[in-house]
Amino acid sequence: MSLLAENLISPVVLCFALGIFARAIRSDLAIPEPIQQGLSIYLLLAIGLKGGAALAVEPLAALLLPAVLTLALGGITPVSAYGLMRRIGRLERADAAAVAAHYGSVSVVTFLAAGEAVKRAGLTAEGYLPAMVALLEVPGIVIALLFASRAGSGGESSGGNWKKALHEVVTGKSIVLLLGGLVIGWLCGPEKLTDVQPFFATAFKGALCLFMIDLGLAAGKRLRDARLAGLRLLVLGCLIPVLHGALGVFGAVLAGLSEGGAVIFGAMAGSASYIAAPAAVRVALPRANPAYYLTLALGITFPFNLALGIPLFQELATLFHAWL
Amino acid sequence: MSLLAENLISPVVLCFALGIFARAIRSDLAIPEPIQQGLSIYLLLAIGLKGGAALAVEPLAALLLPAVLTLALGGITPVSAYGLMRRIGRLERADAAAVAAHYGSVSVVTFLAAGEAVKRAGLTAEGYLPAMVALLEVPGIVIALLFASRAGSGGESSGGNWKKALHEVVTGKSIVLLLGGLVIGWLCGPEKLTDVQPFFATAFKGALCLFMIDLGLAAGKRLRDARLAGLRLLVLGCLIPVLHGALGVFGAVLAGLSEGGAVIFGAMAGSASYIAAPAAVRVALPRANPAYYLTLALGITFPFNLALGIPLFQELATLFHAWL
Amino acid sequence: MSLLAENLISPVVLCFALGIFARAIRSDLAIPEPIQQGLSIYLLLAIGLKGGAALAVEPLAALLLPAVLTLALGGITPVSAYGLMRRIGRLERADAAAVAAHYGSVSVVTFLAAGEAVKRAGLTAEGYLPAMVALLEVPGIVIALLFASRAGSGGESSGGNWKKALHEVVTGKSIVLLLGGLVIGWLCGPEKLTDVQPFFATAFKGALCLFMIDLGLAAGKRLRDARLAGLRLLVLGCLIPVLHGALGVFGAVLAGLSEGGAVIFGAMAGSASYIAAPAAVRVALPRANPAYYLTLALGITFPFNLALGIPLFQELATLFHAWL
Amino acid sequence: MTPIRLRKVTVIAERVLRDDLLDLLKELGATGWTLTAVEGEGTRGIRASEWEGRNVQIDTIVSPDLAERLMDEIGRRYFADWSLIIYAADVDVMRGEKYQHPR
Amino acid sequence: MTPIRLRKVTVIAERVLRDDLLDLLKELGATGWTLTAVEGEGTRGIRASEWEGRNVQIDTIVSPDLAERLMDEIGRRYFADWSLIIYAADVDVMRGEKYQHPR
Amino acid sequence: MTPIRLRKVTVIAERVLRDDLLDLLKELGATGWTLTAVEGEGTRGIRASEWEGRNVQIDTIVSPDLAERLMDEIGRRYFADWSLIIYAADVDVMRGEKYQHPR
Ligand SMILES: Nc1ncnc2c1ncn2[C@@H]1O[C@H](COP(=O)(O)O)[C@@H](O)[C@H]1O
Ligand SMILES: Nc1ncnc2c1ncn2[C@@H]1O[C@H](COP(=O)(O)O)[C@@H](O)[C@H]1O
Ligand SMILES: Nc1ncnc2c1ncn2[C@@H]1O[C@H](COP(=O)(O)O)[C@@H](O)[C@H]1O
Ligand code: NA
Ligand code: NA
Ligand code: NA
Repeated sequence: MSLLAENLISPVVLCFALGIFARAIRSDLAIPEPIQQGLSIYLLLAIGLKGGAALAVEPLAALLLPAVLTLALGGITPVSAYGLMRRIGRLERADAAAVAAHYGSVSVVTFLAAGEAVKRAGLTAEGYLPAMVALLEVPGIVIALLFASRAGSGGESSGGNWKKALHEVVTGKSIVLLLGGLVIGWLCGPEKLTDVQPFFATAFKGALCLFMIDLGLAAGKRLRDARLAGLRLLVLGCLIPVLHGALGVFGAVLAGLSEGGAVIFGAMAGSASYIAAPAAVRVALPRANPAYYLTLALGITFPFNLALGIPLFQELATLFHAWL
Repeated sequence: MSLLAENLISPVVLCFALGIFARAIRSDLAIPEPIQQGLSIYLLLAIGLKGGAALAVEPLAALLLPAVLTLALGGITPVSAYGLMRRIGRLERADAAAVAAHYGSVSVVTFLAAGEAVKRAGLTAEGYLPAMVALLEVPGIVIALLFASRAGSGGESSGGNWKKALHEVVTGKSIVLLLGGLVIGWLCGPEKLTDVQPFFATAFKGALCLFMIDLGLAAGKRLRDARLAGLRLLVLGCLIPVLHGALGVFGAVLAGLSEGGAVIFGAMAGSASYIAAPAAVRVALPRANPAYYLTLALGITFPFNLALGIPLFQELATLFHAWL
Repeated sequence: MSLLAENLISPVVLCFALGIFARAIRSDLAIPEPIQQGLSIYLLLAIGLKGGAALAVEPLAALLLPAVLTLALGGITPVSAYGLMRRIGRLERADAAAVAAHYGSVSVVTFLAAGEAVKRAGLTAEGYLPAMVALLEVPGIVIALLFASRAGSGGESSGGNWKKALHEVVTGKSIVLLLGGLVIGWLCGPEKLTDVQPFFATAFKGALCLFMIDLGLAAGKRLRDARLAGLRLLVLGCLIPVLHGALGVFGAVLAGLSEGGAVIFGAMAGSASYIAAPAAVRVALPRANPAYYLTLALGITFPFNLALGIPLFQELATLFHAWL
Repeated sequence: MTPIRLRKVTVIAERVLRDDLLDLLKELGATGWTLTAVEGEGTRGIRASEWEGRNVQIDTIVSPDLAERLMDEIGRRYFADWSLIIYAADVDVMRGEKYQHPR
Repeated sequence: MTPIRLRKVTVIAERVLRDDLLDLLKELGATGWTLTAVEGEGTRGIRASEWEGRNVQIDTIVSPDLAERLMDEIGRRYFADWSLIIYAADVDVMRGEKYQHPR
Repeated sequence: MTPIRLRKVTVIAERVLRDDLLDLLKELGATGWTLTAVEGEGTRGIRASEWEGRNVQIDTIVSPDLAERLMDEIGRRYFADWSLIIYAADVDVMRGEKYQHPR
C-alpha cells in the first residue's frame, strides 16, 4: 500500500494526473503539437543513448538470453491479446488484430515509469533494456497482420499494405530514434557522451513531466470514450496488463535478470504502445476501428499500469525472486 | 542609481531590450508561436513547483496574513485603476473596466524579475509567493466585470458572458499550470522534486531569457501604438504601477513580510497581467477596445516596471522597513 | 587517420549521420519546423553570449588583427569562389555570384564542430571568435551582389534589391541574435551570466545534437541532388573548402592566433553558410537557381568539412605552427 | 459517382470565438467542419487574440439553405463586437448527400 | 494576361494518407499541389491519426477532365475505409495553360 | 442581410515574398488579407525558402475590378523570377460593401 502511494506521489505521475484533470474541467491547456513531437523525439533519442552507453560496457553475449526472452514475449503477447479480444471482448477479427498489435509492443512511457519506480525502490536494472524495447516493436505488428490477413480483412490491396505497414514500423521515427540512439551511444561510449549528458540525462525527468501533461490530456479524452467501450473492454484493459506483466516478470526472473530488470520487463510485456503502433495499424488495417485500440491502449491500460500495474510488478518481482 | 544600472544590466532585462531593438530595426526575428507557448507552459509550471515545494515546508497558518493582504490588494487595485482610467484617462466604461481587470492581476514576468532583483540584492523572499500570484488572478477580473455590467456594456448576453469569463479565468491554462504546479510541488516536497530540478529550476533563468526576447518583440509592437494612445494614458501607465506598487510594498511590510517579500509584493500589485487577462476580457467585454488594455499593460507598464518600477520598490521596501 | 576517426565518432557528427540515414531509408522522422527554428535561435544566442563573455575579459586591442584578417578573408573568399564557379564550374554570372555569397560567409555549425574538435584535441581557442563570425557575414553578400549587378542580372529593380538584400543580412535573425548575444554577454560579463549558463552553456552540446539530426535530414535531401549537379560542382564543393580553409589557417597562424584558433579560422573560411545566406540571396538574386547554392553549401561542402575538412585543418594548423 | 453542388461557408475570426462558432455550427445542423490556423489583417487594426495566437478559418460544407441560415445567424451574433469575415462559394462535393441532412 | 478557367480539387484526409494521395495526384497527371495542415470533424468521430497529428488539406489545380478523374479515383480507393472529403470548384488561374497538361 | 458577390484572389508563393506581396495588396487597395502557411510543389523543383520555412498562401477578398488589377500586377512583377501561382474565384460575402472600396 505504501508502495502504491510512493508510486503515485511523484512529479511524473502527478503531471499525468494534471493533464487528465485539466481535460476534465475543460481547461484550454494544450501542449502545442510541435512541442509534443519535439519532446517525443528527445525522449526516444535520450533513452536510446542511455541504452547504447550501457551496451558499450556490456559483453554482447549477456544480451542473448534477454533477447530470446523478448522475442518470446513478442510472440506470445499479441496471440494472447487477440484471443482474449475475440472470445471475451467479442471484437471482429480486424479490430482484435489491431488491438493485438498494440499489446504486442511497448509503451515507452510505461517503460520509463517502471524505471523510475525501480530507482526509487533503491534497486538497479540492466542498462541494455532499451535495446529490448526496440526489439519488441516489430513482432507484435507482424503477428497481428498475420491474424488479420487470414481473415482477408486487410482490404483489397492487403498485399501492398503488408509491406507498407512493415516499412512504417521499421522506418517509423520511434524505431529510428531508439535504434539510432542505441548505436550512437554504443559507438561513443559513456565517456564521449559526457558533454551531452546535461541535456539528455540530467534534464530528462523534467522534460518527461511536460510530456506526461500532454499524455494526460490525451488520455483524459480517451477516458470519456472508455465508458462507451463497454464493461468487457474495460475489464480486459486491466486484465491483460496483469497477465502479460506477470508473464514478463516471471520470464525475466527465470532468465536471471535482476529484480529491477524483472519489474521493467513486466512493464514492457504488460504495456500497450500508443505512439508507434497506431500509425502502423491505421495503414495496415484501415478497417479496424481506432476507437477500440486507442481507448484500450491510452485510456485504460496506460493509466492502469501507471497507477497499479507497476507497483504490482514490483511485488511480483520480489515474490518470484524469493521463490526461484 | 547604481541600483538602477544593476537592475538593467542583467541577461533577462537585456534580452527584453534585444526583442524591442529587433522590432525597431524591422528584423525578421520571431519566436515561433509553439515555442512561445511551450515556454510559457514551462515557466508557469516551474513557478508553481517552486512555490509548492516552499509550501510543503511552511506551516499553513503563516499563509493567512499574506492571503488576506493579497485579497485586499486584489480588491483595491482594480477599483483604483478603474477610477483613474475614467477620470484622468477619460475612457468609456467598458474600456476602463477592461483596463482595470489587467491592473488587478499580476504580470508573471514582472513577478519573476522582482524575484531576481531581490536575489541580486542579497535578500531573500518568502517561498509561498507564487501561491499569492494565483490568488490574485481572480478578484481583478470579477470586479472589472461588475463595473462593466453596471453599465450594461457587456453585450446583449452579458449574463452568459459573465459565467464564461469566470470559467475562462479559472480554467485558463495560466491558473491551471500555476495551481497544478503548486499542488504537485506541495505533494512531492523538495526531496521528490530533486530529479526534476535540473530541468525546472537550474535551466529556468536561461529559458526565461528566450521568453523575454519574445516579450520584447511583442512590447516593441505596442510601443509604437503607445504614441497613439495619447499622453494621458502614457502618464497613467507609469503612474499606476508606482501607486499600486507603493501600496503593495507598504502592505507587505505592515503584514510582517521580509524586505525581499515586500519588493515582490510591490511588483505584484504594481504590474498588469498581459497573458491571462486579455483572453478573459476579450470574452467578457468584447466591446472594450484591445488597443487600450494591451498597450497599457504590455507596451507601457511592463517595460516601466522592468526598468524603473522594481528598483523603486526596492528603495521603498528599504525605507518602509526602516520606518516600521 | 586516428584523428579522422576521433572526429567522426562524436555524438554531434553521428546525429548528423543519423539524419542522413533516416532520409535514405525514407523514414518519417522530421524535426518540426518550430522546434528547428527554436533550436537555431537558441544556438545563435548561446554562441553570442559565450563570445560576449569572452570579449568582456579581453583587451579590445587584441581584436584588431583578427578583425582585419576576417575582413580580408571576407573579401578574398567570395572572389575566389566566383572565379572558380565561372571558370571550372561553368555557371552563369548570377548563379556563380549566388554561390560566392555562400562561400563568403560562415556555416555556424561547421564553426561549432571545429570548436569541438579543438577541445577534444586538448587545445584552446580564442574566446572572441564568435564576433568574427558575425563580422564575416556581411562582406560576402556585398561582393557577390557587386558581381551580379555588373552583369545586370539582379532583375529590373536591382537597385531596390540591393538595399533589400543588405537589410535582409544585417537585420536577419542570425546576425541579430549573434550580435545581440555578443553585446549582452559583453555587458553582463561572465559573472552575471552564471545563472543562465546551465541553459545556454551546459545544455548546448545536447541541443546541438538535435539540430544536427535536422541538418542531416536536410543534407540527405540535397545529397540526392548532388548527383544531378554534375561532377564539376561536386569536385568544386570539396576543393573550395580545402583552398579557403588552408588560407584561413595560414592567415590565422600568421596573425599570431593559437593553434586551436587557427583551426577554427580555417573552418570559418572554408565553410559556406546555409542559414543566413540563402534568404538574402533569394531576395537579391532571384534569377540564380537555388539548386546550385543549396546543394553545394548544404549537400556537399558541409558534410565534407564535418568529416574531412576539420581534421585536415587540424593537421594544417599543426604544420603551419611548426613552420612559422 | 456524380458530385453534388453544395455551399462552402467560410468564417475567419479571432481564435477566442473558436469553440462558440463550432458549437453554433453543430447546433444549426452542419455535419462537419475543417479548421485552419491563419493570420490576417482587416479593417480593425489590433487583434486581442494576439496572445491567444492567430485567427481561425472555419470551412463548413452545407446545403444552400443551411448556408444562408448559418451566415445570417453568425452575422447577427458576432458582427457588432467581433472581428470576423463570412463568405460562401459553390462547391461540387463527392458523396454530397452525406453533408446535406442535419444530423 | 487573361486567366483560364480550371478546377481546384480539394481533398481533406487523415495525415497517414498524405504520401499516398500526393503520389496518386502525380500519377494521374496533376502538375502541382498545395498542402495545409488542418483540424476537422465529420461523421466519423474518432481520428486514429490523432497521434500522427492533424488532417491534411490538399488542393490541386487541374483541367476539368482531370478533376473528374481525380475525384473518381480517390473516391474509389479511399471512401470505404478512410475518413475524407473531396470537392471541387471553379477557379480562374493566371498562366492557366501551365497547369493543364499532364507532365 | 444579402451577401454581395466579390472575388477572392489567392496567391501561393515562397515565404520570402510575404511582406512584398502584402505591401502590394495594400498599395493597390485591398482592405484586408488572410495568410496561411502551406507546403507545396509545382513545376519548379527546388524551393530556396526551404530554410525559411514553407510557402505562404494569401487570400484577399476584393471587387472584381481590383481582382483583375491585382492579378495582372502580381503576375507582371513576379512571374519571371519567382515560384508562385495566382488564381481567383467568386465568393458571396456578408457585409460585402466593406471590402469593395479601397481604403
Ligand atoms: N478583404 C479581406 N480578404 C481576406 N480576408 C480578410 C479581408 N478582410 C478581413 N479579412 C480577414 O478577417 C479578419 C477580420 O477582419 P476585420 O474584422 O476586418 O478586422 C482578418 O484578420 C482577416 O483574416
Ligand atoms: N461538412 C463538412 N464541412 C467541412 N469539412 C468537413 C465536413 N465533413 C467532413 N469534413 C472534413 O473531412 C474530414 C473527414 O470527415 P469524415 O470522413 O466525415 O469524418 C473531417 O475531419 C473534416 O476535416
Ligand atoms: N497545380 C497546382 N495546384 C495547386 N497548387 C499548385 C499547383 N502548382 C503549383 N502550386 C503551388 O504553387 C507553388 C509554386 O509553384 P511553381 O511555381 O509551379 O513551383 C507550389 O509550391 C504550390 O504550392
Ligand atoms: Na506489451
Ligand atoms: Na496588479
Ligand atoms: Na566561408
